Amino acid sequence: MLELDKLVKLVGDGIEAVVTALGLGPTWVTLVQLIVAALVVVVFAALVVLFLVWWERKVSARFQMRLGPMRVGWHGTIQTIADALKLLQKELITPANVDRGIYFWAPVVTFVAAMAVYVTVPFGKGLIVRDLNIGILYILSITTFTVIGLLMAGWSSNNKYALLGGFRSAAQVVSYEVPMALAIVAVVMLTQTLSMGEIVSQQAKFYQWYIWRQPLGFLIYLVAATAECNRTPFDLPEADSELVAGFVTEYSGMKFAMFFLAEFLNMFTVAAIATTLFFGGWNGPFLPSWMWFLIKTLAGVFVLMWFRWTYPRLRVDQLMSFAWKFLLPLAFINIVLTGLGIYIFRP
Amino acid sequence: MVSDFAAVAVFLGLGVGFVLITFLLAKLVSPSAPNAIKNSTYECGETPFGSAWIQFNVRFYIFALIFVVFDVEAVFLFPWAIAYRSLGLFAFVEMLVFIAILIFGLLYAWRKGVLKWY
Amino acid sequence: MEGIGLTHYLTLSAVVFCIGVFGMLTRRNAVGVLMSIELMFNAVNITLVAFARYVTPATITGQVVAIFTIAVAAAEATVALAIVLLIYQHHRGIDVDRINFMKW
Amino acid sequence: MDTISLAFYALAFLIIAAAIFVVTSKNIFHSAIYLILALFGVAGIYVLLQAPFLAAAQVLIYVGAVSMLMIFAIMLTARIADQTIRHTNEQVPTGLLVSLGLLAVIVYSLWQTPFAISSDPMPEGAGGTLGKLLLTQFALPFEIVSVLLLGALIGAVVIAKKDSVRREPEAPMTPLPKSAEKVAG
Repeated sequence: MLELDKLVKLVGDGIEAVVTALGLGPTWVTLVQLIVAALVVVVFAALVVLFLVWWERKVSARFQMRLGPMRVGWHGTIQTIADALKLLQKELITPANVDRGIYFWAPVVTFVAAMAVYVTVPFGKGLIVRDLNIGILYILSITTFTVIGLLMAGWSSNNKYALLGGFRSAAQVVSYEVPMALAIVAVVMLTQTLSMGEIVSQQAKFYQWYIWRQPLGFLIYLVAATAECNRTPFDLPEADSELVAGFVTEYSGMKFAMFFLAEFLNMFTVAAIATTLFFGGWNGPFLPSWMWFLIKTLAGVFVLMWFRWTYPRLRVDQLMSFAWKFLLPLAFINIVLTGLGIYIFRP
Repeated sequence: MVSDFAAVAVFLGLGVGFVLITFLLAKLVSPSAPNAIKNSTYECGETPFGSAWIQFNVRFYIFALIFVVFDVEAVFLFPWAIAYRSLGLFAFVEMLVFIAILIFGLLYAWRKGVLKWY
Repeated sequence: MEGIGLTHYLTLSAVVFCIGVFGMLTRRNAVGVLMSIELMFNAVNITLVAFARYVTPATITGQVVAIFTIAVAAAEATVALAIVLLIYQHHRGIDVDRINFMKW
Repeated sequence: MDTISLAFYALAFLIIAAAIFVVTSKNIFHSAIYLILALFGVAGIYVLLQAPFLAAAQVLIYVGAVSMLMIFAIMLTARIADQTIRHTNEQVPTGLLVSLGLLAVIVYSLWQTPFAISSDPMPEGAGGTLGKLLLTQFALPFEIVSVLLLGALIGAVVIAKKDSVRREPEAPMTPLPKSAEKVAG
């Protein structure tokens, strides 16, 4: 009853009727439908980020036996909206020595890379914009633009902290990208497809969740994903005490907000991918599918927050050795084990 | 199939549009009073000297070099992973050889000490 | 002439290739030269994939060769950029016009 | 004009414009960014040619790895502040002549050649067919790629390793600007 796929279909048909009535062809129908879908996703992304920022503050406060934001709205619920409005009014300072063009486009690239992922994230039954046949690989490849965005920001700022932060960040993200991709390879060996929609439909029953067959893969993914979103204990790129604010040092107001938005969106993305690959996506009993997706994904985000308030920050050398000397060999072992397992238990 | 990717184009276009509109909005409502001190590069309150565009530590670079090799390998693993079940033992052995050769490279880099940060 | 055909893709490839050739001949910075070479690699890859699509669509061998090209290009870039770094550290510059110490 | 043609011309324009900027931009970092744009456009062309897997591989390897490596290399080597030095050598007229001549020859022969266009359907799915081909018909090249990558890895390690490089005395720091001295004094 609360399934949204009927509503989506209704809206889609409505758009089709309106556009056709205007005397335009099927290409235009698809285009308008896609634009509406993209708008919905942008709004959803903004809402998710607003919620996550508030939640992060609340969770961190609870971990430290504080209350967190309490003043604006019930238990500070609209605190983030107030913060967003404040950020909107802040002066957009463009320092004199920056490389203007690249300085301007860096937040755009970072945000668009974070948002474009949602083309193929299955939010629920029938709630996927397009089930691309290279699904998970598309997500991996489009997120590489995040690295480019932060390198652009670090370089163009003409600031030593920003530059060092940007390059540390890039080195870290790419180091953990390899174990992450290899963990996903192990899952793909089981699924035999890259399409996110199909991967979800293969895990209809609880015991079919790929976490049961890929526990090691999931752990590798979890650690690598935490590092990918630059979260503590892997938050070296913006280690406040060493690097001021890393690659965002010279950004202010809305431009800063875009990096912030992208970061929280990435957090949601990695949790959503974990949900889809390992925890059966939107499959679940009783509740509507999109609700299951949100519950599982937010639980994943909560784990990321939990990490942040539990572990101290790693040193940069530990960070690199951990990726290359521990996670990468482990990911290879996982692939070999998966291969053996499939070969032995083949039906 | 190709038409699926129209969605990607729409998302990219709309994403850029969203950011630009937000910036424009911010530009309209926010004050703008630049001055030389405000626009100077932030360096913890000190007067910045020199350019930040100086040479950088080689360590980042070596990790990037190794990364390229393993990134290519990961991309090669994806088609193998999709086709793996339908190909059987031969594919498995073939991939073991592929991975083993690259693990040898990793061990080499390890022994040579380039995976060390210091 | 209906729609876009093989020749269109090949023409695009030719244009990109020639831009790459121009850059390779005229760039002074070694990294710039490498970028031009990457452009040429990509032009060739467009050709391969276009042939795979239009001439041998049943056996997509062109795509296989293209993925090998990508791997080779990545390996080439890795070694070339390492060499660039080494030259820079020894000679404080990567101006290809001045890198002539292998001449004798 | 149908959508595919429109997409092709848009992508072709993007690629060619970006490629021209790559080879002509004065700032080498800008060249790198334009190169990324051009490579992304090429990925779009792969999608039009029904090779989505290759498009993803292109973005992952070229944009995510090779371009990033180039940016790192620029970082390590270029003194970008020296934008005043010429970025091209004296071969510009010759280079222009050579590349335009080459272009004319290639394009002329392209439009003269009758290609054996086949209308067989492309195999469905992304990567699966490619995987089978890689592991059966192209098994040997596939293994050789791993050897090649090993070679590249060892080569890069040997060349770029720290103690293989003779440490030269650091260039002297840029002198403090006048204003800074005043503040310091």
